[in-house]
Amino acid sequence: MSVRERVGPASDLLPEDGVNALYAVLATLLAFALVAPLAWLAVDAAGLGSEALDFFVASETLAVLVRSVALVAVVTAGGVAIGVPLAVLTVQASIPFRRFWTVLIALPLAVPSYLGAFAAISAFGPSGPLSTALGVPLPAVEGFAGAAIVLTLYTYPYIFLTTRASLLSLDASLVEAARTLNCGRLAAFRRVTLPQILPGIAAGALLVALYALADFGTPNFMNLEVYTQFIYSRHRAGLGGYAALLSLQLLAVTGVILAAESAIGADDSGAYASRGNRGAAELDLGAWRYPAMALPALVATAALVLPIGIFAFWLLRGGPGYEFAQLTFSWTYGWNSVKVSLVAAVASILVALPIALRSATADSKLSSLAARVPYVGYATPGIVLAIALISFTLNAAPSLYELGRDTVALVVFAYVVRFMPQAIGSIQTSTMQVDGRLIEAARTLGRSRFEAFRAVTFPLIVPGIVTGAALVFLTSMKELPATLLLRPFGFDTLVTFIWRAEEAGLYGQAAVPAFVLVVVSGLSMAVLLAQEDD
Amino acid sequence: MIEQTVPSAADDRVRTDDEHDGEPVLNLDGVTREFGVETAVDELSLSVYEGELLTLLGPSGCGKTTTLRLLAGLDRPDGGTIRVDDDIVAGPDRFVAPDDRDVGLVFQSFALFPHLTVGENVAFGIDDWPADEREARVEELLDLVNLADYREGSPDDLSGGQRQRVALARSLAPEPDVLLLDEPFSNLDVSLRVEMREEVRRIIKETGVTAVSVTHDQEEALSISDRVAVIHDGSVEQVGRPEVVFEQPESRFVAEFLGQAGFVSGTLDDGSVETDLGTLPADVIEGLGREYAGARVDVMVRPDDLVATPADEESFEAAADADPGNGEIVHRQYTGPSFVYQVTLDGGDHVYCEHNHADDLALDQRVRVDLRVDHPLAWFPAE
Amino acid sequence: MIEQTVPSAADDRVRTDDEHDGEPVLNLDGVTREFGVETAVDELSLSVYEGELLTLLGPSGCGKTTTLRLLAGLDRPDGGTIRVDDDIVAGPDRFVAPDDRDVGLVFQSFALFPHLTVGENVAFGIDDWPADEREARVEELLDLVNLADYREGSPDDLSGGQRQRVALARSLAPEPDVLLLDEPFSNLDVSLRVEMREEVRRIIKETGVTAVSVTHDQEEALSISDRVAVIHDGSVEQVGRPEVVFEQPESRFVAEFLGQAGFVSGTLDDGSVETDLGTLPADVIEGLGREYAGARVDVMVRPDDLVATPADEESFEAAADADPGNGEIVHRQYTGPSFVYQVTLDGGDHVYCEHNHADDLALDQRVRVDLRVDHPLAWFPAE
Amino acid sequence: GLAPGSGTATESGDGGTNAEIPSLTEFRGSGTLASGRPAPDGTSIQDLPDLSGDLNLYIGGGEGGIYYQFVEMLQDIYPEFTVFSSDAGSSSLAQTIVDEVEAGAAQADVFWSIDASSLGYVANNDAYEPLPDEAIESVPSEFRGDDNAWVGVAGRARSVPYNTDELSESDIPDNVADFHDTDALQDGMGWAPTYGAFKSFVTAMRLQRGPDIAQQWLESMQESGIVRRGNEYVVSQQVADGTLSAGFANHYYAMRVLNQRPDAPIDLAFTSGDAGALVNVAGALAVQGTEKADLVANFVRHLLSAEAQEFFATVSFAYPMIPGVQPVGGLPTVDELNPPDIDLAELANLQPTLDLMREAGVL
Ligand SMILES: Nc1ncnc2c1ncn2[C@@H]1O[C@H](COP(=O)(O)OP(=O)(O)OP(=O)(O)O)[C@@H](O)[C@H]1O
Ligand SMILES: Nc1ncnc2c1ncn2[C@@H]1O[C@H](COP(=O)(O)OP(=O)(O)OP(=O)(O)O)[C@@H](O)[C@H]1O
Ligand SMILES: [Mg+2]
Ligand SMILES: [Mg+2]
Repeated sequence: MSVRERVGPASDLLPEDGVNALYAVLATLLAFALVAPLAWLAVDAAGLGSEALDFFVASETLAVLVRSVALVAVVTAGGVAIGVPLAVLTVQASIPFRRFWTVLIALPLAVPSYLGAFAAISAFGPSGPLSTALGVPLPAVEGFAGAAIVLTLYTYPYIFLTTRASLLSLDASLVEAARTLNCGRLAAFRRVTLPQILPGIAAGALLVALYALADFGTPNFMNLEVYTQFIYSRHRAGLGGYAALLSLQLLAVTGVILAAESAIGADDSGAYASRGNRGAAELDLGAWRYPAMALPALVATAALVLPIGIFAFWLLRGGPGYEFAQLTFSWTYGWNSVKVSLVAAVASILVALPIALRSATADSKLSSLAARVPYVGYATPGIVLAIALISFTLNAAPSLYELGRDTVALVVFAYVVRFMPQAIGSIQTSTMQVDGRLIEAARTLGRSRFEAFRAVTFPLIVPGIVTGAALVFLTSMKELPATLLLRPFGFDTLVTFIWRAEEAGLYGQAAVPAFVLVVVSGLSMAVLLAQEDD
Repeated sequence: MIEQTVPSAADDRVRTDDEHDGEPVLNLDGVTREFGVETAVDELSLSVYEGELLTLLGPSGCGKTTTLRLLAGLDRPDGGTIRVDDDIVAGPDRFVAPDDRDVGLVFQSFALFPHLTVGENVAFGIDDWPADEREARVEELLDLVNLADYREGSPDDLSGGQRQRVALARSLAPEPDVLLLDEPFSNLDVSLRVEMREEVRRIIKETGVTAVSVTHDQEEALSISDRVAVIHDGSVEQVGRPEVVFEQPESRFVAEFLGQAGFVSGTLDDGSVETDLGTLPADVIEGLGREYAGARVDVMVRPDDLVATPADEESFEAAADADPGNGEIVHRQYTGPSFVYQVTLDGGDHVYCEHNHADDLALDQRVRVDLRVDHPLAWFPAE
Repeated sequence: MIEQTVPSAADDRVRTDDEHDGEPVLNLDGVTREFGVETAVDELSLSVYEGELLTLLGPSGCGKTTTLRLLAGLDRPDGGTIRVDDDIVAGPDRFVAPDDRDVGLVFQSFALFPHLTVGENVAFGIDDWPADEREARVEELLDLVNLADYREGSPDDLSGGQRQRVALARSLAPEPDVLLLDEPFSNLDVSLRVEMREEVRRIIKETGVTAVSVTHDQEEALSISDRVAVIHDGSVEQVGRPEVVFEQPESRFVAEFLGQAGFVSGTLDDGSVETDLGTLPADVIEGLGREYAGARVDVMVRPDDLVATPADEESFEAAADADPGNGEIVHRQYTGPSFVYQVTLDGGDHVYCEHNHADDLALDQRVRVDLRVDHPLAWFPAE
Repeated sequence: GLAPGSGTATESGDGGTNAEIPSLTEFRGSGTLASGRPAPDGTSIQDLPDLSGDLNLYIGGGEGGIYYQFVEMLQDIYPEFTVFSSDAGSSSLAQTIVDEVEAGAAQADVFWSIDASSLGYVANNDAYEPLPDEAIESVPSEFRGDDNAWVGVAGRARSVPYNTDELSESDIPDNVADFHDTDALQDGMGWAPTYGAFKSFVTAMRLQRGPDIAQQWLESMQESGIVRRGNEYVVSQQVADGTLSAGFANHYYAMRVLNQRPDAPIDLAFTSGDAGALVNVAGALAVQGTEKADLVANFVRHLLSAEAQEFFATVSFAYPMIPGVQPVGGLPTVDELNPPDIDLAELANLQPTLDLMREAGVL
């Protein structure tokens, strides 16, 4: 008697119990296979024995816990505060150059947040170039506030993109109904639109929260000791067991966040069918549409123009580096980035589709678990994942490892493990918005379960798939720690090059690849988003 | 309403369900479907025979749509079995998927594919036909539903009635063995509705399709169906040919649901019943034999069975032959061709009289209502 | 169909639109709405007066829903102006948002909020009322639509008719000044429909609400409306009181749309028209004066204006007084209370005759059709 | 010795090369610091055997980026020689190497780390092949691993940049322990405690003197009015500007300042034998299981050649590891430095350091 039985995608998508169970088991196995390497952590941690417990409740461990959770909370709230209004503005309002803004606003996702952090640190501060240029001393950006600001700026696009997808499939007649019931624009938004897009917002917020939890670079630059720093320093100190233990603790926090999200997102509120009466819910801003452009412009300036500007400034003016050293930039780095990211995006969609469909169409605990388990991979810091992956494959199947080092297979696998959950969320949300009667109609018109999926469900969830692919692509483009450790010899990408330049103090030389990264990502975004238009 | 506890007229009738000698194409046997505490379909049994058009008629929420969904295989019964051509398609341990049933369904909510054009929607069920035949079929059907010009448009841009027509065309295209239609004409204007239902009937007859349609419109049910099944609270209350169901309702519910029905009550006494409409001899009342002597009965009178004439003005009342009338008009409804007057008889019973629109009687006017029938009247034990 | 090029009956009539002396509450003046090449609403002008219930009646796709959307402010006209209480709410350079219009709308597709319960849906428009009044109001309205038990349920779990009733209750709750109803009863069974429309009418009258309703059901339009506006291809073809529109249609379109209309043709000659139904004196034909002498006219006859009697059997044909009849039954439709026979007259004209169900004539039977009217007949210039 | 600007092709001598060797200037940076330097002493690439074959190289981050350039130069010199490299954080690579070796699936032949602790980690886990004595004997023993496990190829020294207008070298005590008591240094110093190298410096102090003394020292320094800056480049800049009179920083930051502003009044002082004189090194080792031990040894010899050392000294301002090559800016040569006697590999254990720094309130 759940809503889904009626309007959610027909649960009879898989009518025979046998097939049903088989499918559930397969999806679950797949989900677990993806995170299996992480089980290695438990083996590592087990070596600690009883010390583990003391360590668990030590005051410094608790302090890190509190700090990490606070950072997650603030960044998530900030992401919602920026992402949702921007989505509404670009989907429903008539601001000029909508498409341009849409691409631009999504782009910060392609900028590695540590670059942003680095630029922010360098640009601000009483003696930074911005202060010099403006002639007023600006405060330094660092610590908790600094990390929160930077992380928010580079993660809000998650919420922007998922909210946008929800808004696109919103049934416009519902807002109209609210308006005729004397709701003003705001009230209609609050009372009708918001509850409908809540699952979308929650899906994005989940990604933001887990990103904030798992990010290493930003807190590192901002000198904020959160889980990742803590794990890293233990790890460096050769305390692998403690590092593993902390990683497990981090995964426990992940579990709590997942549970919180499922309380919002997987509640039946996600199952709203939309009649697909698209595009009519216009938010008419009148003359306000020009000033309204200030919001996306401001965000884009802070998140894109600032870092690229800082790097360009160093390129032209000479940074705090060794100006004689030269790293040779090659366009193949760009091509390599695009190549692995595309493969990862396609692979992620292939893996995410069955899991997401399964959990969107069935009410079984198993399938919703299968959809959530992979988030563990996403929440795992890249470095931890890479190390776990290396020890796992080395111990379980060294030849597999060697194959991985000869090809990009390990890198792609790591991308899939880390980023595929992004696709699960968006595919799941859009699948739940497909009116189950459409699938039923296809079935009564003689289409098998699979054909009905191909002819009806699939075309209707394309926006979700595209969003998912875009998320995976963009985040793969910028992934650093796992790429560094898992790529074959001699395989460089834009980010590894940026990293090298930056590590070497050749900040100016990071400007070109950073710019290329943003442009290439922007172009691919434009291509992806173009497919959403019928 | 406890009906039939006293044996009534109905028992003497031929069971219309037995009129068919062929094997049923569709058979529902004790089918039940529950939603939580709500029993949408309650031990419903029904047979549909080859080539016939059976209409499910019943009040909103009585389980019509649910029954169709069970037949189509979109929902599983909680109990009972469904057979198609004698094969069990849904039962305790068998369930045949919708696409393996060759059953077409027109959805009450249309369920058009928003990502396809109107033409592609219609072609959806016949995509395995050769391209030219398919094209021709789509064109034919769009012509049929007067939407040839909208072929390339999106269903989102259509009006309510246009969507309904596309849904109809889409389900007709593959000529399924069994066609289920859920309120297929509810958004169509009267002329289009007549046109469409004639067409559906023609297609059904020509292709030998068996059809089950749902409607809330009793005129539609009576005029196009081979048989009508009146559903009440999830089970079949009466099933039979339209005339039988209309003229010989087996329960007060059926009587009232199929059209405005008035009742006059009285006690069978000495071969006749004394009512507000005067003395009715028992033999104008269907199957009311002597054996019921002394029973209090309600005799059903339809609007067309009665004629109301203005009573003489009160000023004439004194006159010896002045007719004081036997009731008063309490409501009048204009329907175009006719007026339907609701009259409260002096004894308290309510009846309806249908008159040509030319006979314009005023509200509150006193009238004399006379019975003018040439067919036996139905009766029910008094409540 | 070129009508009215020859002056016709219609010109002599009182323009029913002038019957109102008050200021209109709603006024549409030359309103146009185009979707690409399609003109959904085409220079439509219409006034709606305080407290009245006006019904838009017209074929599927004629622009009824679009007109309501324009009135509600959900869509902007491409031309013309819309006034509410003499204030322009939509015009070349003014547009008032829907929430500032105090206009309620029942959507053809219901548009219930899936994230709210049935009760919350109904309460949506009155959330600024004090809690206890709101509760009471919701209860009252759910009782009204027979859904009190479903208050805590989700609209997704309702049947089609139940959803429609929730939509109706939701729009009635805030008692808007102007209520727009788009096919509000299309999914309801007849008794519920009658009940609901009586109720809507009562509310409208009691609260002095002005209402515009859309229906495809001409009987509904005629029976509940104060005035009916017949829409054709995006503009008003005729507007007036139900009887006037039904009995004195100004165009053949209106005549045919409002009910089965047959036409017999002939030439006015010597004060009478010779038709397949015999000689009709000009004075039974509305406003057909001598000035039209020599004009070829089509006289409209409604099913209830005609009586068909079986012609004598062919075997009797030889007999001198045997009646060979004047037509043949080509179609018969059972509607419950009556049969409607379609007769092709010997001259080739088609007419419909409505008979009590007791008069059961067979298909293909020869009949004599006689005119039996006491009101003037409408006519149109022959096509 | 090599004469600046000489070079070009030479006849093959014994063990010499027939490859085209670029002139020394090609190996030098082009700034003021690089000009007018004496020709470096040491083995020239010319005198080393040719490199040929493929080499898989794990190369750590940090200045590793700059070292890349040198690897590219080598590949240009020897067309038969190809390096397949993979760069990542040194400690991650160290861990990877150990894991790989344990699983018998070593991927790399050489590990070029930018810090000694990573080298130490690999060494302590027995994942190395000892380097031949001849290859590394030119490097002072403090900068070589036990058992020839690894060899330093470039160093970075902790130093005390000071403003030459305000202080003279004699104002700087010989021992960091005395800084907070020194009048000249009151209220004029700066540090960047969040910077990794500073943490290593405190770690060294902790290892040498114990955590309590290290913590006390940090507290005393704060009492003496030391100010905090975001990174050591800023500290060095501000010393040059006169905003600070002295500070704690890696030596090369002052070089970078000087490189941009040759007249800046900044110079470096070094303490002696304590954490303040810590020299951390980038170094190389042969990964256990490599089938190219000879090539690796030869490669390492190239890294220690006069040209390579000149390159590291002038391009990345690193401390050369052979006495024959001068560091830039008139700094003492590597054998004149007096680094503390600690195992560089232990610098990796950062956590106790972070704890005491936090206790002391500097983090
Ligand atoms: N958004 C739209 N885009 C394009 N055409 C449209 C759109 N909305 C309506 N139309 C067209 O305008 C015409 C009028 O539509 P409207 O919905 O007003 O009809 P209607 O009178 O309500 O019909 P029905 O009784 O079938 O609901 C139709 O032909 C329809 O196809
Ligand atoms: N998925 C569901 N969950 C809960 N209750 C349901 C569900 N589907 C139907 N019902 C209930 O079952 C009953 C029968 O519903 P059904 O849709 O079959 O009615 P119907 O006869 O088609 O009515 P209508 O003429 O109004 O469309 C209704 O009371 C409805 O509320
Ligand atoms: Mg229904
Ligand atoms: Mg409509």
